[in-house]
Amino acid sequence: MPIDTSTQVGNSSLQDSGQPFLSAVGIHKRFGGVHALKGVSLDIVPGEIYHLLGENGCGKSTLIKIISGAQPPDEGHLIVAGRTYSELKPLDSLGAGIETVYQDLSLIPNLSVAENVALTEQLVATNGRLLRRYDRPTLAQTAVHALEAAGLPSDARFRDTPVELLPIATRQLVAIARAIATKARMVIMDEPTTALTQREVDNLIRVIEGLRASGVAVLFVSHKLDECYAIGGQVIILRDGEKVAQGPIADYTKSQLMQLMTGKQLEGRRYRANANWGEIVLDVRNLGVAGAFDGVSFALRRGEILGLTGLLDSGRNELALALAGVRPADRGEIRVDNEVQHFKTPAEAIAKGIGYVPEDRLSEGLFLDKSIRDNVATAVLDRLLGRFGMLDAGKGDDLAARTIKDLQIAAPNIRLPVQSLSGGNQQRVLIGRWLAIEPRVLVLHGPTVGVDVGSKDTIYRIVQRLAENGLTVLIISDDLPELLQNCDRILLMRKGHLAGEYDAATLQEADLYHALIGDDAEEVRA
Amino acid sequence: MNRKLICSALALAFLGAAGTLYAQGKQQTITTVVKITGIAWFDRMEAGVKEFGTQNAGIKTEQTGPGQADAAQQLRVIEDLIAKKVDALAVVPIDPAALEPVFKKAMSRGIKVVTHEADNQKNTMVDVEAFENAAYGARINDRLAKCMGEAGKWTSFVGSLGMQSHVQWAEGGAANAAKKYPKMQLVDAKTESNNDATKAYEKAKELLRKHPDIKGFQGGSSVDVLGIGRALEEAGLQGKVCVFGTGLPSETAKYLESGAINGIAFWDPKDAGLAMNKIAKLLLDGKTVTDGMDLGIKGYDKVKVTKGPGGGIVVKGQAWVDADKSNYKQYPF
Amino acid sequence: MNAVASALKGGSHMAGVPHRGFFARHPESFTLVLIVAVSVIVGSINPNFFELSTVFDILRSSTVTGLFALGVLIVLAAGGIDVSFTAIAVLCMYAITKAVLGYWPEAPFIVIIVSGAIIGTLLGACNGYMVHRLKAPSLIVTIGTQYLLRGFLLTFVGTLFFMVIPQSMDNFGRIALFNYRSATGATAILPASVLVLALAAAVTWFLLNRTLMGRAIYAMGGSLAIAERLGYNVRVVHVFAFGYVGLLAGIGGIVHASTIRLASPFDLVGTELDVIAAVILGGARITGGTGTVSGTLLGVILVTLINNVMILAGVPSTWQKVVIGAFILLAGAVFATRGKK
Amino acid sequence: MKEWFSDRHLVFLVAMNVVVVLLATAVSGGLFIDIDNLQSMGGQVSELGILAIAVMLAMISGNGGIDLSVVALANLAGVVAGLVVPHFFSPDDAPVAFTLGFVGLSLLVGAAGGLINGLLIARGRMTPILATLGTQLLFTGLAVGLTNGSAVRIGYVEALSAIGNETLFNVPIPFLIFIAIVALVGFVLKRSPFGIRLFLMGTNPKAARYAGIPENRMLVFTYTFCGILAAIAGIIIASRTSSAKWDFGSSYLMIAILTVVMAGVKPEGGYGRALCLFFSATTLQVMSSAFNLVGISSFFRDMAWGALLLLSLASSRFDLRAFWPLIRSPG
Repeated sequence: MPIDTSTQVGNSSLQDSGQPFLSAVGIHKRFGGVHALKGVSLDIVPGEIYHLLGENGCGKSTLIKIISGAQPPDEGHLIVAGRTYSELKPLDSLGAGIETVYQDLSLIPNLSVAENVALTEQLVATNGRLLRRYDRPTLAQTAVHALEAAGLPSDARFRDTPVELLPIATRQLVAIARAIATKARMVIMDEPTTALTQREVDNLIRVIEGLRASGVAVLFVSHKLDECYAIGGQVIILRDGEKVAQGPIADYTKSQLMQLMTGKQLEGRRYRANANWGEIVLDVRNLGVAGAFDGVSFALRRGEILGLTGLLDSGRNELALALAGVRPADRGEIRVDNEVQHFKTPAEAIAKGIGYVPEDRLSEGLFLDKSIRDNVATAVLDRLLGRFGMLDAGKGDDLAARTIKDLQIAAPNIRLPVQSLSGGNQQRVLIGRWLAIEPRVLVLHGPTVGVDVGSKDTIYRIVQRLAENGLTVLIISDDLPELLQNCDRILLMRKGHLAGEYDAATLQEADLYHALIGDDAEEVRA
Repeated sequence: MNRKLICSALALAFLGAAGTLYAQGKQQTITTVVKITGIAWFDRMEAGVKEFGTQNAGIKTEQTGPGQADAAQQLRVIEDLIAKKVDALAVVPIDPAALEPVFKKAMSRGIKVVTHEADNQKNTMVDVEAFENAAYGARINDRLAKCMGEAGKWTSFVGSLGMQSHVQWAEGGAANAAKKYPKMQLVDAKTESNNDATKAYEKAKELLRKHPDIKGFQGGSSVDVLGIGRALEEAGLQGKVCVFGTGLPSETAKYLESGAINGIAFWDPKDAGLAMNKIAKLLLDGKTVTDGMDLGIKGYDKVKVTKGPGGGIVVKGQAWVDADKSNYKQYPF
Repeated sequence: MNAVASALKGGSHMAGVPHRGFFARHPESFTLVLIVAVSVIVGSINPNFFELSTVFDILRSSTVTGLFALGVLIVLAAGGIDVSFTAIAVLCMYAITKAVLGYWPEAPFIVIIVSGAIIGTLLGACNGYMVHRLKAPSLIVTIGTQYLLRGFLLTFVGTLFFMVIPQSMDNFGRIALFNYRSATGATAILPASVLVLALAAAVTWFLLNRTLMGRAIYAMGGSLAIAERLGYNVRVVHVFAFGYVGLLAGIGGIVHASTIRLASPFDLVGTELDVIAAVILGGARITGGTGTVSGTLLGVILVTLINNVMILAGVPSTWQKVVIGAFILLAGAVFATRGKK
Repeated sequence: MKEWFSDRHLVFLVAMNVVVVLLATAVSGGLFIDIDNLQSMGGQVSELGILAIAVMLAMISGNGGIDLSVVALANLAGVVAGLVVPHFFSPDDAPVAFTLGFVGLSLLVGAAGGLINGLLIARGRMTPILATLGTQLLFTGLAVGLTNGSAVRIGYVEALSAIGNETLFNVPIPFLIFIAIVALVGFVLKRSPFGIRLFLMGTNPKAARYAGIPENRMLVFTYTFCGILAAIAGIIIASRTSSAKWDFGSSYLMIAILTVVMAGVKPEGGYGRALCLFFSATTLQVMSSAFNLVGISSFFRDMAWGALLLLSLASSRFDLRAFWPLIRSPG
């Protein structure tokens, strides 16, 4: 039975009555001695967009897990579509029409696009009984409708591609297509835009607006306040496990929001004070990687902070990897301190003083179940030797303790596994690893992805301090305010080439945005 | 929890002290160690071992062995037995070479060592052989030749290239054929069956494909003839191709009946077990075996004694048994 | 949203998606190439290879390994590994043979094989339950059960060969699907037992590709945490996947005894790594989430083939292991480099 | 959390050792802790323990790491040395030179075999389970081919024989070697840059690469080291048996893997403790010897091993302290 999902999504009588679709009442949750949620209550009304804001550790993710059924609450209950639950199971939650898109998107990497989009619907329909035949024609049909509604291609080749081969932005839309396919009435998105470029964010916002218009409630978790304003709707602010504010976002100023989240006064300011640049440290000449970028030349001076941005297909990621030695350049040269280098492995780049903080902290950066000390010391083990060529535990401890102090990492013990830290602290551990090598150049790829406002501020201040002390920094980011706040110059890449160079001090965000979207934006709007 | 550990350690020390005061009984123990426990062959041997124990008061006999036919496991069993301070060991080695040092150690501690199927064992006091291996192989080969009409292609199997007696049988057969039957042509000799009937079956099938005109098979391991017989039966070649080899009457019965196996040869492991234990008893009593002696066991009534490769002696009986469809039922194992 | 815009976006959504060649999308076709290559080489050394009986023999030898391999495929696809299936198989085979001979010698074959399937399924399901409940790596759990089950069999059930198996099993082993008399007068038989493999392959294929369970198995192999979050009952999937290995192992054990017409409690255990290797050579990844039925069957045939052409190719028995080892390394290395883009 | 877990696992293993020793001592009337039996067990546990350490290192390296070729390589090392060295040094006239030559050549063969494994896995990007299964066949096959399948007899060479059979201060030399290797590996894993890098690589290979850890070199080195450990086990085997043969220890591989997983090493990589491995190996040995002493069949031993492994899993999952009073007062 063919269903036109794009029109029927979220079509419910509740929408008209103004009744909440979901109510959480007095939710408490404790982990050991930590009281993560302290009696949170909230109502979610159909056809409304909510931004759940708060610093890392404020209880946002716990709340989401309770709503999606991943964890039971200790106290309190949930009312979904008129039914009261003391605890939701994942399948209950899905069955009630709650679709949760976690940061990892909850996509099964090895399954095809069509399966990721449309299987959940069949799973819910059979109530989780797995020994049912799954209906492939319907699967394809559901997938086609949902993919089209999400603005994705719906041809067979795309449908049959394993999700793991797709770019991250496309995966994000696939996850939304799944919400459409399951006829979700509430979509929860945990930091959906972190890995997206500006244009992709715009596209995502358009799709979400479509969802909202058809009566779906959308709950966002995000750290990007600018985006929240762009999207509009309600904000719900959590601090230390308590709801401290709720209301239309337009009623709050940015600094009010930040103050509510952190409890202290912060402002979006330019951190960069004009510094004195030194000699040229990194000189890139006509660098190219086949199929990704070509003819890229720029020079970086001592103490300079350079920003680099571009769309996903601009080649900026590949450029970063080439500088880090992960994916060697095919053409051109990289000079460090005027010596030509051909990095074939990260180890060679590290030896020449290039530190690279990768974009994907969890899979490319950290050793999650190893200690903070081991994570910090990874790249400099050879410098921590004592007798017999063995590690001097004291030196390692000193390094870790110093890093914790310098980078203001909130950690009681350097032997704790890194996974026990919050995102911002994890990121600082990673930066600490590269500072330990006493780098000439630090390449930060998406330095504040998934990092809360307070931590962002700390990281920016650290970066500024490092640059003042003579470190050369290259920030690769999609977060335009971040680049404007932190950099001296900003380079723009488009389709594998350098497309512009801007002075950050005089540049306006709107101009940079327009330059980034470039001609494509015109075409799409046409 | 640490305190509990210390307490446990103290308790252990106490028990140990008590244990050393505990005296062993005066009964003498002869332990027979076989290649692998549980299989029909060595169960039959155990019957002999037990029989000897019941016949001789004052002697406690027991049989043990590893759960896998691995020389390493057998070595471990023997080491544990030496630590257990048995009086005599009667061993059927998987790999005689691997047991040399452990036997040396056993003898240096006054333990009597008797072996079986190990005529190249240096560190043993007496090695008991049911027969001469090469002669046994030649004898099987003679029967095969007669069946084949002394002409045509034939091949030989071994359980494993690592099993010395199997290799000796195969080579004894080959030497015999080369000497006596010029029209017989040996092809793809010493195929390994891994002591596995299925593998023997597959290998036999492959040989039949490669040599459609093959006329005879000589099996090594006791399961080889089972696999070969099944392959021939399926190909409808029973009676057209001759199969002889080591085998147990109980296991080969149905193929002997169908004619897929023409004849088997074996020695009675019960008698071998009896002989080993009997000789161990002689050694414990300070006696030894002399040439032509009658051990009072069938096939070992007039043993041939020669000097072994080491300090000990080799005792050979004439204990082989030929069986075919007509007489296999006389042997209940 | 107009056609131009969506076409434009379609392009960007597929940008960066590597174009996957035929072999990358169908790793099992590479196994087929290897099979053909080996056949051509052996056939050119010894033309006797090109006979119908070769095909029959390879199929027959592949039957039991194939049944095991299909089970291993399911577990690998679900992100686990199982080394206890041989112990399950031999326990089912031996215990049932012994029980039937002792209490109901004329039991029909269907009863025997169904009881093998049931016992196997139960034992396998225990594995699955423990893997789930103890949150333990399946390698550890199944090593434990391998030792436990085999030890139990040999300690408490028995150690002696049964040369005479129940009549109905014997009869089943002798049913010929196809008879063929070669020029030399030897008969080549394709036994009906290969039908069991064919049936199992069909069921496994259906299960993996046409049921939600199949998708759940691949999903769990892709990411257990995400699958759980998406509402798949991973306990059920664990118990099912390991239970299915047990099912096939139980059936495989009975078929094994029926075709070789004897029951040995020392059989089968020790071959588990070879079966796993065959499945990997059929294109499944040890890391889970992949694998196809056709690839698995081809992998089994490849390994069986290489083990059954040594004599035909004239390799002396002393050097056969070297040649087989070198071949596996060669095939594995080429397979691995093919996987790189 | 991890430290706590591993400690609990260590406690479990030590407790099992104590329980089995106490039971066996009580049942055997003290014979079990007789010096002869202790020496015998110490001699036996070593070769298997060393092979298990090799498997453990491969497993720690991650990415499905395992070394199935260790036993084959141990035998090959002994076979090659046993065939070649007598051509250069007479075992009777120059026993010490013979022994040194034997040890040297064995280690060389072991290192070469391990290097092949490492290259296949690091450069050839082969799945470790498949690569080492292939080399297992290859090494075994070479040993068969070189010897036609029969044992290489080395004969009694005093110095060589001492390695496997003599004692120092009443402690068997193989056991001392085992302890030395446990200490060395434990120290290297915990305190050397190599060890830390190995753990990190096993935890997250991709992050390790980005952090400049030379993945290929690490893998090649690790598997080469496994090969050398295999060769040391091969030397002890050759010394204890005065011979070398391709099929010695065919049951060892599974037992070595059993020892490793019983020691709490994670098959997915990144975690393993040498001390746990030591106690895991001794637990299995003590059980095995106890059963031999009391005359319980080795089939039952296998069953008990399997049960113990499952119990060890359960112990790390559930709190077994509730059962302490039961365990504490055996007999």
